[in-house]
Amino acid sequence: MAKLPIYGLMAEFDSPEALLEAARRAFAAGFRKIDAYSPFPVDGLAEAIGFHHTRVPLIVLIGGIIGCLGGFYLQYWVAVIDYPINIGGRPFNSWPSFIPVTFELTILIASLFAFFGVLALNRLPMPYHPVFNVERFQLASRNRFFLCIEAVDRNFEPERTRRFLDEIGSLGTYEVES
Amino acid sequence: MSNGMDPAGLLGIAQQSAGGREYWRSLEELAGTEAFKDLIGNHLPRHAAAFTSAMDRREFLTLMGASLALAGISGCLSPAPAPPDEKIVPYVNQPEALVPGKPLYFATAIPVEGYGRGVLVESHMGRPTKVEGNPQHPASLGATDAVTQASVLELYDPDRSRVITNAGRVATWDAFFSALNVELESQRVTQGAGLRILTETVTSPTLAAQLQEILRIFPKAKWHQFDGGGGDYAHQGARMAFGQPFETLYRLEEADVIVSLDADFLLRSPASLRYAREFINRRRIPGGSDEANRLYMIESTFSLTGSNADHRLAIAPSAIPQLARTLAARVGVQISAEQPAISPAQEKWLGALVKDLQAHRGRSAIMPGEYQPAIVHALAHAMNDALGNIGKTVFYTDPVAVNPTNHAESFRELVRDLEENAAQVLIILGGNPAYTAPAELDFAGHLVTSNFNVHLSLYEDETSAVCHWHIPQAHYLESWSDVRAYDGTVTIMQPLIAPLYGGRTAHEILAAVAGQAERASYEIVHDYWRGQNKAKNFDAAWRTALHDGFIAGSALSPRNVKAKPATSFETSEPKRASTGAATKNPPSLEVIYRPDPSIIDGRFANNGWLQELPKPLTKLTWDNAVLMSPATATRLGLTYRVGGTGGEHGTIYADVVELEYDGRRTRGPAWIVAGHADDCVTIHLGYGRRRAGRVGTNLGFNANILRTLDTLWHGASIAVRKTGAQYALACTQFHHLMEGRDLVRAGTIEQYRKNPKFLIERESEKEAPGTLYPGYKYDGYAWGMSIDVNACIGCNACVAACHAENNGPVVGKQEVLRGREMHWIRIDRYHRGEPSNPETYHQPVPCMQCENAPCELVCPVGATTHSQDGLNDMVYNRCVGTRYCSNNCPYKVRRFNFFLYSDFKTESLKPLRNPDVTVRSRGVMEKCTYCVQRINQAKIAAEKEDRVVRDGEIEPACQQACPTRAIIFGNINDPQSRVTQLKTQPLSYGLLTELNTRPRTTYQAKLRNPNPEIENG
Amino acid sequence: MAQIFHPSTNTISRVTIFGGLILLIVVVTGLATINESPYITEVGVARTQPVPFSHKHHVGDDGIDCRYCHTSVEESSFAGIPPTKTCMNCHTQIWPDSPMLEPVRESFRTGKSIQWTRVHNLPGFVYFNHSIHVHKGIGCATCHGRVDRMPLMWRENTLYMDWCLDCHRAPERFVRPREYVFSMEYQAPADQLALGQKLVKQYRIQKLTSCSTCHR
Amino acid sequence: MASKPSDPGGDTLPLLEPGHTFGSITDKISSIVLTGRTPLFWYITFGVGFILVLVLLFCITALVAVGVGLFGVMIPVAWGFAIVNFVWWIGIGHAGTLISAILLLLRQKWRQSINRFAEAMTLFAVACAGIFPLIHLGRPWFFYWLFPYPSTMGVQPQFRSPLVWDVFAVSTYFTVSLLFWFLGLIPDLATLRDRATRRMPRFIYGMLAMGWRGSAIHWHRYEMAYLLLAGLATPLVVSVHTVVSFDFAVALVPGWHSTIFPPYFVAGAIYSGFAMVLTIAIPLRRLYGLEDFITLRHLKNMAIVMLATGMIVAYGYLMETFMAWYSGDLFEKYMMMNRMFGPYGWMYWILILFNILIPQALWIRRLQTKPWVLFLIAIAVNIGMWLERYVIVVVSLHRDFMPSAWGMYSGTVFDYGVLVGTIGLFVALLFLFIRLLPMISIFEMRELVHEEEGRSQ
Repeated sequence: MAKLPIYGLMAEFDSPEALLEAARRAFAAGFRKIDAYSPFPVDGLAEAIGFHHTRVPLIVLIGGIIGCLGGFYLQYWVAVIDYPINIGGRPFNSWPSFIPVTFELTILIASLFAFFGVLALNRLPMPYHPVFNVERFQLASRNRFFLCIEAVDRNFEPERTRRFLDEIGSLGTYEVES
Repeated sequence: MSNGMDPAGLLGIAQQSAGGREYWRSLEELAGTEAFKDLIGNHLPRHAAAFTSAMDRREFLTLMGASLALAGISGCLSPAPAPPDEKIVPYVNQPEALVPGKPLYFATAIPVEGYGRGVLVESHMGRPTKVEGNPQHPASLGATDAVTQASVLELYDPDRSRVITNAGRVATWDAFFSALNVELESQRVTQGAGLRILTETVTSPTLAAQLQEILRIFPKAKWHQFDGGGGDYAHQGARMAFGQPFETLYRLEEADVIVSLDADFLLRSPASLRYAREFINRRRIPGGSDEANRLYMIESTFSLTGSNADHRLAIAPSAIPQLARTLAARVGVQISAEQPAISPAQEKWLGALVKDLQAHRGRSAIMPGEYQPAIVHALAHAMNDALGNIGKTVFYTDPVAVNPTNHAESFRELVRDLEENAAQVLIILGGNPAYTAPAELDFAGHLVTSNFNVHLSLYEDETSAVCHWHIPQAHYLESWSDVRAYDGTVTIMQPLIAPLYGGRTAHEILAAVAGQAERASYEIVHDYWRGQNKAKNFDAAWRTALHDGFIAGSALSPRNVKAKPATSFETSEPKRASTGAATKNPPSLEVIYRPDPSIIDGRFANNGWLQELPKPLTKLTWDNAVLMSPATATRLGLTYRVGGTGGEHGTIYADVVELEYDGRRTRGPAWIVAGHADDCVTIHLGYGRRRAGRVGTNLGFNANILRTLDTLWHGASIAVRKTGAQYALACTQFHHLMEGRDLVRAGTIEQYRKNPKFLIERESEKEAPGTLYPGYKYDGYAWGMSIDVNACIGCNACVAACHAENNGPVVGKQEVLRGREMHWIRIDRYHRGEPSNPETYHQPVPCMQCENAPCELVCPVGATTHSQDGLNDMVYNRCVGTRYCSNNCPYKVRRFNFFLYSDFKTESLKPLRNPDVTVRSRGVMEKCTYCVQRINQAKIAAEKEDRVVRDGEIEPACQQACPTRAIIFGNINDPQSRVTQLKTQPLSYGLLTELNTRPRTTYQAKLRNPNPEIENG
Repeated sequence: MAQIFHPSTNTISRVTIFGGLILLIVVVTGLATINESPYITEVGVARTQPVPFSHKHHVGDDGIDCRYCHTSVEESSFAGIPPTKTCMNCHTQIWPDSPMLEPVRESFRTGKSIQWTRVHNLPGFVYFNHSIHVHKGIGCATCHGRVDRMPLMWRENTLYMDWCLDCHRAPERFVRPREYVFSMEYQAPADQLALGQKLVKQYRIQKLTSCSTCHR
Repeated sequence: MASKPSDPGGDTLPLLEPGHTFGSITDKISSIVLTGRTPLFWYITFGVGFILVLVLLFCITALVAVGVGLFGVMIPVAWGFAIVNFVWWIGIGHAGTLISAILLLLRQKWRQSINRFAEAMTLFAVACAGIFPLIHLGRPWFFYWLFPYPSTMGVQPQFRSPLVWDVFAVSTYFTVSLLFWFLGLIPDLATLRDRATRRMPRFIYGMLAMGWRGSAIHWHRYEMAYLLLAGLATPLVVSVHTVVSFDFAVALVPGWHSTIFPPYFVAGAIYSGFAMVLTIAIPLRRLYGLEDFITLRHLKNMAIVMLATGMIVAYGYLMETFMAWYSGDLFEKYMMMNRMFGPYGWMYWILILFNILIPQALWIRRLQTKPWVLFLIAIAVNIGMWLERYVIVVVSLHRDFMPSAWGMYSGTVFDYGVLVGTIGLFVALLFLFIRLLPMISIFEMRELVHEEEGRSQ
């Protein structure tokens, strides 16, 4: 996309309720390219800005299945296919003995998928981000709540948007330069 | 693997050994290392300072294990292929008979206390590595004892003396010879009045001839005999009874009732291996014999034989002659002296015994103990005569020992001559009198009076230290010589290897005395027999003799004898030392001295294998102790404490007592032995050595300090004081109760006759343990073993043999104290009944080779797995050392290398290693493999002939050594094999089968044959 | 607050993450390759010897049978390294004074062995038996390669355990008729498997993969 | 302490002392890390820990150089301190995961101020535990043979062995705990990044925070992932000590071969874990003045959990004894008698005292809120649980089936050296963590504040 002069406009709030309310209204006003920032997870905030379903569970499920099947096959291959050898008179495929490792690998792979999955979906790591340009934003990790309408939004129009943000109770509205 | 050696090859060896050098080089080439060559060259012996800290000793003891570079030093050290530039060193001229990589077997004999035992020695590329029994030899019958097994370690012992010394300085043979000649010149004048020769018991015909020759040259010279073990009461007894010093032989296979008057014939006899076999052959039930024999033992200390007796009477040593007299009277020997009354208990016992004897006239045997006074021997002869046993179970031949004399008197005379300065030239051939002789004589002190004395011995020992000259003796595996067995059978001893340390034989010394310095023993022996030989073709005869390991028909023929009336001798009391009045406080007891079961009179003190061998009954290692009965211990207020480390399988803290006899004192730990006679203590000789070598020096305490010539074996009134100190003894099995577990199943023959299955009708067998898993099919071979507890006498031969065959390391006392000894097969000893007179069981426990092996299941790296033959393989090089397998082994037969126990440094020990067995490194588990190396060799041999392995073709080391054939190995898939037959017998049972381990090693239950009259009522 | 990081860090951080993964894979496979390479296995590396003895010449050109020198190969675990005497049998006549052979003559004079560099060397805990392999129809060349084409001896195979197992698991792929065991020219027929299975039956060859077959 | 609870021990005890705002909490907690000066007691404790770490390193070097024989292990007792310590440490680790994962699933708010350092504790405990299986090997340098990898030997691990299960369980446990812990840290790292004034901390925390900016959508995915990880960690934590118990239950040694082991081991693990959390939390809240966040309510709840798990453990002991008698099995019976009255009997009775009797004091509500009482009980339980493992491992082995092979075991200086060494390592790591990272989860505390406000309005 064409390089825009600014990344967007950011409004500051002092309570999760205020932010939630503002987010709802911004969404209702037809803004779509918006994001809300809070020092702790606020229920319904994501939904308020139109984010409903996440693919994290699916990723974890896939990881689990890979771990489970792979884990068992590894042991089966070792004990039955690669070098079948009589261990204490037990059958080559003593599947009950293979359960613990299968289980552990299921957990392991699933967890790895969960962790790296969420990072990937969140596009992290991303040490640099335009929002950090806003001086007050460092309070986003303390006790302040921010709503950012990005310049790429169809309805974004600097002056009007700024006025809109002030209307919905922004304690201060800042330009986020990109 | 019988004597697989053809005369041609043998001749080859003979020639080489005569010349020596080539043979030797082949060895050197094989080891191919600088260090090894050094060792061979004349270098000053490295006199190691006596190790102070225990850790050092352990460090050094790792030396006493053994391995050759070829046997894989890289062993478990590196998983990668061996270093890039390893050298491979071929012969220059390859000996005819030798196929690289294949062992050869040569027949010779090991002289133990003068008497010979036929052996076959396994030789790898010129290195003797293992000694086996010679099946054709009457004194061996294919079996060996622990000492024989360990003798090969003695051969390579780096502590053996390596150079001739004169007053401690290195000298040469020529220097010695000239010095000797100077003395002999002066002796010639006096016809050798000042010449004395001191030997141990001599049976060698060649040596005898040489001695006669010398006595001819020097008519006034004297030949003395003193044997650390001997005492020679047997011959005196015979003299008493028959007027001649006959040798007494027994044919135990013919005896239904055996009465042993303190005769430990299963362990301490030149014929022990044969006697053990004959004794047990009559007890194999169900076996050939219908009637089992019955053994009555009358003794003071608890001997191995006693532990195998059906009835034991433990009485003080002083009481034995009296009891013998009483017994003699009861069996119809003319006894004039009136019989003192005896206790009702003994009365009952004796009554039953006499009845039994009378019932078996001509089928019984009275055996007097080697250490009993002559009178007891004489009485025994009289009894055998009275019972008509002579010629049936008891035989007499001319003495095997040359010129049997009373060693005590002979030695006393020598010391007197030294005192009176009558003995100027003294030649000591073997033995170690400065240590073994009673301290009262101060032999060492008197030696200085003689102006020339020389000591020939394997080690620079206590005697060498006080002699002017010391000459390294050639080990029997390095020597040409000859020796007679208990029955007179002659073996011509041939060397397996040229003397490692340039040792000389007694023959060579005597030749020198006779003025022929450069005669090699090969010539001497060869010429002697050429002289003896009447037959035309001597060379053929000679070769056959060497090949067979004995001269056929050289056994002495029985003489028919008649005992003199007992009245002529029965009153003659054995001389007893006039000792300080028997005091009550401190309590004074009778004392019994006996050679140590493992190291005898100390001659094997530097032998790590024997030191670490648990003594048959006490299971002590590395120490001797003051043995006494529980009652006596209580009376003296002596106790013990089970150590917190090692505990029952390692450390026992015993009270130290001070012993005083005739003002001479020493201290030693007290050890309580169930079944020991009350009010007397037993002390084993051979310990407290001061110059034994790095292994044997300063172990235990020296009993010879207390001994006197009159009380060589028994003494009255020794004072025993509790000191309050405690001493840590290394004991491998202190817990001797079975805690109600049927590990050893025992009953009587009576019970068996009533119901042969009486021992296996137990809960554990009733419902066969089920399993979810389908069984594993073993088509082809399925190796198994059956051990007959009934036949095991607990002699330790199997333990030593296993150690020798499988390159077992020696870990040292400190590690045994921690419970870390490394024997792959152990002999568990259990007691039952009241402590004063318990029943004893010996149970050899190797790996059970379980089909459902618990150890395999838990190994994370698959280092122990099952083979197609159902063996429980242990792969050292895969082992990471979790030790989980050992925890999960119900039989606790696995052994772990907690430290680097095997020696990878000492060059002289490397040739000893069995090249077919990996030398285990630090951090790996190991265990009995059923001697898988032998199994594989047999299988390969069979495959190459496109046949199957024959039954009995494979003998594990333990089976091969066993004197009583208690261990049988074979293929349990073959219904005809002996092991299968045994396993189907009603007495066959498995250990802990309720755990569903399905052990391949099973046992035959123990059957006693008690006299009902004594047993019940 | 001002930005702590320059925009490029975003790319850098991601690159490092994936780069790390890739590096790991590279290192592991690299080590594996080195372990299989002649650097470790010495496969195909001709070893210098005190005497530059050429199997190519003696076997290939002169056509001397393996067993002339390696005498015990049929009866013992150890094939046998010829004693100096064996060399001298011929070399007293042929090249009796070639300088190249001086070490041999010296050894024969002094009785000091020639110290050959070992080429086929197993770890000490591996017990290999030549005689049984030869008896069961495994050709010399199967393991030692075309010795008749080696001027100086080198190792043809890794002697790694998995290499041994290859044959022990499926001997039919390698056995040959006994009469060809010592032949260098023998070519496996097109129907080796068929032949192999036949021979396996005929020679009663077992598939021995028990540990104690080689480790004791 | 600020609060005056009317009814001691009642649920009216607050999870968070009143008067805290988002800001105050954030500053209070992050200041511990960001403040320039380090308190003296930190240096002292860390110093001691560090010295003990040196002891540990010395012992390990000696063991590898000379041999595992430096330990007291022998035949029949081939496992000693090393395995005892291993089980003990793993057990301690469990409380962390339990608090952070299970209590999360159970929506227990009181977890929030203790889960962070409880998780850290897990990591460090597992790290300590991980040392032992390695150094007790006869040939530690071949440890990698326990992992499947393409080897020229063509040989792989033997997956029927509980030790292989251990390898997988413990390594999985460590990895998952690490991910879980780090995921929880990310938002707080962002906070530190924003609070930090000096350049270096800002850079480092910034890197670790990976540019976290608290976006609503991120939070949404984040919570989902966090929840799922908790869901995975919960069965994992149960499985880990189950597998550890298999090391014994699968073997046939009397005293090991018992079906009750898995549940009883897990309970024991949680028991000792909570004891350890208390042992750490009680001094810390005092030293760092965190009484407002780690309140008596937390201590009380943990005390109650300890009481509960303690009773399960007691039941375990009871059942073992009962089964030994009820089975009628000769070996089992003897094992029990020997455990109680044998040479090691005194240990058994001390452990009964420390694990069962002393903790009964927790029935008294007043004591549930007495920090120093809890502290002492926690210490007792820590020791008791160590002894329990000693009794299980050593006392079962020293007299099993063959009386001829019975023996005695005792630890050597190296056994003790490694034990204290790992304790030192644990302390050192913990204090490094306290100094460098927020020991209480800041963003979760903010949530708490928010909810408290919600309740108060």
